[in-house]
Amino acid sequence: MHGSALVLGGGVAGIQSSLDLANKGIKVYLVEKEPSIGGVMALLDKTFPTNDCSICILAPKMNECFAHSNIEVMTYSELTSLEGEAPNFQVTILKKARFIDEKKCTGCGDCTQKCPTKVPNKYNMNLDERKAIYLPFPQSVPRIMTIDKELCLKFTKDKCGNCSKVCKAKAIDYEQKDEEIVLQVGAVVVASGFEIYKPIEMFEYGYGKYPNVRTAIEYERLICASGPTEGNLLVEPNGEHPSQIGFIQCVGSRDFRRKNPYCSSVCCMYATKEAMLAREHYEDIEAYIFYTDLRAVGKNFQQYVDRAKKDYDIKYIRARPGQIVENPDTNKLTIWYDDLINPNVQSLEVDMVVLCTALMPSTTANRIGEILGIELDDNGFFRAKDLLGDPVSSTRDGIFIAGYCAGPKDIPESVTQASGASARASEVIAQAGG
Amino acid sequence: MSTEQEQPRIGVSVCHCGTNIGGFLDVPAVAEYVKTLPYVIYSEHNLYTCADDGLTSIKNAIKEHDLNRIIVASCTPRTHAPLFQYTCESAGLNPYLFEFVNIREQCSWVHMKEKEEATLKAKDLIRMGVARANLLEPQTEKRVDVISKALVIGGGVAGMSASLSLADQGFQIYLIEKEEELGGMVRKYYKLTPSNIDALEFIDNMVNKIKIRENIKIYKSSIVKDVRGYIGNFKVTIEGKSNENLEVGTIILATGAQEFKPNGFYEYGQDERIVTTIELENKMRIKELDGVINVIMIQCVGSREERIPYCSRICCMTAIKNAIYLKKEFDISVNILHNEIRVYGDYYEALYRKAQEIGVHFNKFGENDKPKVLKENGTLNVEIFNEGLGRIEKYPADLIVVSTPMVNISDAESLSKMLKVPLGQDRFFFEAHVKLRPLDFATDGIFLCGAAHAPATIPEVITQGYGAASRAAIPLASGYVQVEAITSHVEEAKCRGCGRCVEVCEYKALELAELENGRRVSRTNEVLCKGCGTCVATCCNGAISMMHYTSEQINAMIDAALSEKVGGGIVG
Amino acid sequence: MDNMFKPRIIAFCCNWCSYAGADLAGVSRFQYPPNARIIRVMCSGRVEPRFVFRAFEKGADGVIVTGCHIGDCHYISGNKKAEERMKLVRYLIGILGLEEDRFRLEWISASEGQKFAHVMTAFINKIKELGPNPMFGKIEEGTECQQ
Amino acid sequence: MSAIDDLIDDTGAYDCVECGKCTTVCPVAKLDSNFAPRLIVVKALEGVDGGLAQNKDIWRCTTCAICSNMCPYKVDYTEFIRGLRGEAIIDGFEPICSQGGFMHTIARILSNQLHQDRLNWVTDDLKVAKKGEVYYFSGCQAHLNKIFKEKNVKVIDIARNCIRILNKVGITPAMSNNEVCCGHDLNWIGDEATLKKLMEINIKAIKTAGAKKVLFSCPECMRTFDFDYQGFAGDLDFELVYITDFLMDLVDDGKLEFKDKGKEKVTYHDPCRLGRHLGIYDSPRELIEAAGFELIEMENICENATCCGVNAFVTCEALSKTMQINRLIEAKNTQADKLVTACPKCLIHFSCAVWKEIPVEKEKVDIPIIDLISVVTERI
Repeated sequence: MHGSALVLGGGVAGIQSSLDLANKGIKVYLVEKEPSIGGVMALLDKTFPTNDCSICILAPKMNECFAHSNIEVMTYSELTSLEGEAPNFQVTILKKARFIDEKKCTGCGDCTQKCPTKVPNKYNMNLDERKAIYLPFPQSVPRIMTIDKELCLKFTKDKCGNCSKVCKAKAIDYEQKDEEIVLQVGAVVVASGFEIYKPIEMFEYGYGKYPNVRTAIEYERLICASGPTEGNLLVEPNGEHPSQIGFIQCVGSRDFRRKNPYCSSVCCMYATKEAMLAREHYEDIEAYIFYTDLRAVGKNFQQYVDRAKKDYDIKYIRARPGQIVENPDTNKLTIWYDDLINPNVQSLEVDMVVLCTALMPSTTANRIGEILGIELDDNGFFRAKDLLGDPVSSTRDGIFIAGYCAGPKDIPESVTQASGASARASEVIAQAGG
Repeated sequence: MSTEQEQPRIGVSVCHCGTNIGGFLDVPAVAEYVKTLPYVIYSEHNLYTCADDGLTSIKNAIKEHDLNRIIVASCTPRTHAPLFQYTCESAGLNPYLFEFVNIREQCSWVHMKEKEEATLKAKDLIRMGVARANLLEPQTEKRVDVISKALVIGGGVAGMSASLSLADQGFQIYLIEKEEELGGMVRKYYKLTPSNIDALEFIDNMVNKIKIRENIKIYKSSIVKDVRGYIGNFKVTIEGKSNENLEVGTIILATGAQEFKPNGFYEYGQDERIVTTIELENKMRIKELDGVINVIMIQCVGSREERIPYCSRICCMTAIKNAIYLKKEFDISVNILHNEIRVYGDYYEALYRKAQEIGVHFNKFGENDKPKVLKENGTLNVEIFNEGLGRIEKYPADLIVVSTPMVNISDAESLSKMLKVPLGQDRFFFEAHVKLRPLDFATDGIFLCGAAHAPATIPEVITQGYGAASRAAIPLASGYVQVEAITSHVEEAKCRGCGRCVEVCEYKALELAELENGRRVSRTNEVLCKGCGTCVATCCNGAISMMHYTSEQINAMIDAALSEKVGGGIVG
Repeated sequence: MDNMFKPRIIAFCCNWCSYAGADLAGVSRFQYPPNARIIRVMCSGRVEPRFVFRAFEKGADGVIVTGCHIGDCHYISGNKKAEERMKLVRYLIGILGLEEDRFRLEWISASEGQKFAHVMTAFINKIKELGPNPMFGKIEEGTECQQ
Repeated sequence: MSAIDDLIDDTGAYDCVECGKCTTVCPVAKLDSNFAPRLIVVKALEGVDGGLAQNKDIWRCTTCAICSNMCPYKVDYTEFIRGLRGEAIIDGFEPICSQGGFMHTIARILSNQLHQDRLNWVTDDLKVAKKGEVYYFSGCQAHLNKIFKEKNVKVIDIARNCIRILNKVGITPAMSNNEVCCGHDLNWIGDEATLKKLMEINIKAIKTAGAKKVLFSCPECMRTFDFDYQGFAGDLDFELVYITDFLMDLVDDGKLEFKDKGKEKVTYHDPCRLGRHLGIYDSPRELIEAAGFELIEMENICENATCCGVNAFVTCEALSKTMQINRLIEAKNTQADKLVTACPKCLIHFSCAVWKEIPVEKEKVDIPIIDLISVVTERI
């Protein structure tokens, strides 16, 4: 096939869509707003229900994508306009200045070593620090540095310039400007992913207030060998590993009152995985999962949960806790809940609470929807043209949707939908004589 | 072609990587040492070998010194090998005559305070690289032509979606359905959510689309009898009204699933007031619900138990959908007895709420405390223990609907053998990778969608159908499959034909072939081989070799690593 | 043991996980002693017991085979086969009179840079304790029957 | 004189008249017309260029010695091949070994006098001593047992049963944890240097045990001691006895008796080392019959026995399997209940041939393969 396609979003769905299209001979422009592709999957430690190491299985796909002769990976870039109709779209991409000559940068990291400015590390959920010139994470693709203009001393105070001095490849370019690139594409696949809810407003759980209350994504980074603590779970006040952890489901999901009415679909399983990982790291840890309905519906999920109960001795408690109270002296947390199976308001003291927070459409989804002229549903997910019969088509011809931006789903479902969307995109391109 | 006779002429480029390597070990000394190694004709060191000038320097050296092997000692092959291989190729050198030595990630960066030791280690590593490079052979990445047609097995919603998409991508499709009509399992349903469309109408719409596609040939009442060949070149025999031999490039398996018949559960089969979900769907279609006032649905009948340990994913949603229809269209009261309601995502969670709002009753029973059906004076009652209230509750029923799991079709086993694709412990077809290859089989060229993979909703099944169509279209669109250059190779004279390698190969890339004299030997199908080398390690008499990772090369590296006491041993 | 003893270690790493883990150790600058020489293979399933023994025969003081965690194998089950094969290595090492601790099989993922460094450090320290490969160190005359 | 000339002298190859008898009887040549022992000798005599040592055919000979036995001019062809292999090694060629040379690597490692744990298979029910007049040399059986575990060959049973039978007649054999591989396989890939190292270790171990008589249950070990050790080290001051000879003496003296367990029919395969190399044909047969079995002979026996296909773990290939299968068919055709052999290697190679896929109908080769010692031990 010939022709070209635009893929928005470089997470696992965008990567899969790009590879599928490119392997059929279609030229793909993969646009990612962050400096590296990989999306949220690159942040995860392991994946359920096989406990596969996430980056181990994703990194080869990221590299394959970047090296593919039919794929142009445009990181640190955003879509700014779309004109025309399928199969003749004209799109404009804003390629933000990263102040690095991409052709010259070898990714050696000399600059990072010498950069004096430390800033919170977004990749590690701000649990540690990175420099103002940085690679988002060790396995970043492409392996090209980016300067954080807001924080770099050269830009804020016209001082320093260390990176430019140490870069032997002469790749630093403080004068670099944003670039607009206009492309013609036959079809578009939107895979803009999701945001992870930060449960600040759910005061009853004390997130942001109690140091030992974490969100699940923070937990993923903490338990990950390449994370800020090299895989050590540490709790306040003594920096020891926790003896009891409570995982709380449906934080911001299935909450018709305050947040999202929908079920985020993946939390029951990732909590099970995270509890298993805790047990694998520290044999003596007690792990409790507070759930409403355990949605172990995928292939081998129920068996996974059965194994968690039987082999890992993970305790499942059917309750949505109402309150978490910290003992300020010990930083221990008391979870108050009403057990549906043994009805009674009870409490459990733990060292650490992991809030399994809702996954929500990306904050960019609205804007993408506007630019592309496609509808969003009440929850902010891209609306399918026909929810029953055509779940991968958006409300506009030639534009297809894949992954979590089209509704809650797990990784294999995202990959499946990504392939599905590229099949439909290929139809458009094929029928245009591509 | 072969450089076997040709004396190796090796060029080595050692990279400083700015200060990343150069700052922690003595790069010039390493480059100087390299010159003393056998067959090394040329050695240089660059600030950045991967920068333009470094690459140009390699190209020039190849020409100037007539080099036939190139070694770069710098960072990791995992990111940079393609770049240097491409450079070699552009200078006329086969990219497989390139050898990468990692002296950054695995040397300078991990021994930053031991310059002397790190320098010695770099020398050792390069010496190992040289030893291997001497034995490298050029490899070609072959291509195999692909027949630009696909076979779709199963004419349900999954198979039809896959066929439609493949056809619209421009390929000839053969669609095989064992029943007399297309539509599969969905044919047995009443109405479908979210669009409230009649299932038969939904199927007819799809069938009509299929019918007008000239490039879809449908074989109804037909089954696949035999499959031979491999990706790009499958030969398929089908048996039906007429027996035909088809040649296709790829195959999609969309054989669906069936409802588990709960014989032996409650009084199913004996009392006709106890029916399965699909039987209820039929009752609703033919309006055979006169006199039914109370319907009791029991979830998880047969599933999440020892024999069928899995959760069948769709039963909660199907029950809720049917409860809403029963309530709204037939004005029947419905209680759904469940252990927990497993509706996930956005639409179904909303549907669950809607059902609650219109008065469908949801009653929970304990995980290990399944409902009891009692017959009292001919009247059916269902009894559960309500854990929340701590008491037994009894519900009268005019009709009991048992929600049973989906199980794989009865001929799954024989299909599995015929197509050489595996079944999982749950007896469903087992994909190549649970996370990232949900639609592929480990065997190349065969793909999977629909309930044959696991129970799934209609939109999910359709998405999978499209997805499988994408995967299956890739070889068809390219017209060829690129064969890995790194494959195993069987030396037939040595092969004893024991078949152990065939057993260990996960990709079915090895097969016992019969020679003219009746002797059986194993052969690698290079198209399917992924180059892991497990077969090589398995063969006890060295009949299999692994291209580019030969035993000789590995031995040479071991020997070279230990040949000099440069980097270790007892000093002083 | 003599401080001057610098063990020579051969490490087999699979391309997809443990070699990537070694790379991550580098990227993260996790320091470990410089004694190991890594041989990259596509899969730990490629490693044959005879390679291990060849390394010992040629003077290695320790041999370590690393692969993806069980279940993570890029080639589905190559590491399981490696695990089976390496049982033979362990057994033979025992009866041949090479200390069992001179050989190790470890699963290291691409995200376990720290683990790679730890495993290497621990293994090299162990070998330092054990001393040189007995075939290349001092041969003790007249070893008595062990029975 | 060149090394090849020496070899021609030592083996009497100059006597060759190119009659071709060797090729006619050669089991490899029978299956592959491109292979001819005669031509290898002729090429050596004619001094043909291209380096005889580089000829891959020298690694295909099974050294079964049927040619040497049949040669009218007494050319020691087998020894000639061994010599050529030695030259090949000196010239820097890698020997073509099965198992990638694994067995040979292990033997070389053993030449370093490590603290072995080689007798870990000696279970509590077996009585052995550190010292004693009768010494049992167990060789490589412990390693082979594990290496071929997958193929369901229990090599270690041979050793255990030997001890069991000796204990039964009141003998507590001496054994040494310091003994090593006899070096047979290395010798046959031309590595004489390591063979000599192993020899010294073994002789020392046996002397330390104070042995006067050394028993073998592996013909290869026996042959290596008898010919090669005595060739290098002169006459050994202990007696070398094969286990079947030793046991038959006991039977003759009435010290060993067997229980009657019915007339099972067995057939016997002559191992080449035991038969043609050492000339022991009778005692295994006598022992079988003494234990109450009915011996049915195959067509090719004793001097004319067919080879088991592989020797010294050199070249194992398709043709080797054909040889093995043919021999098994021959055994099956006798309608015996079992095929008995007296060599652990024969046991391994035959078992390997019927492991997994078999190139003929299973019924044609469906005969249990068992070692002689184990079969008679069942009846003590």
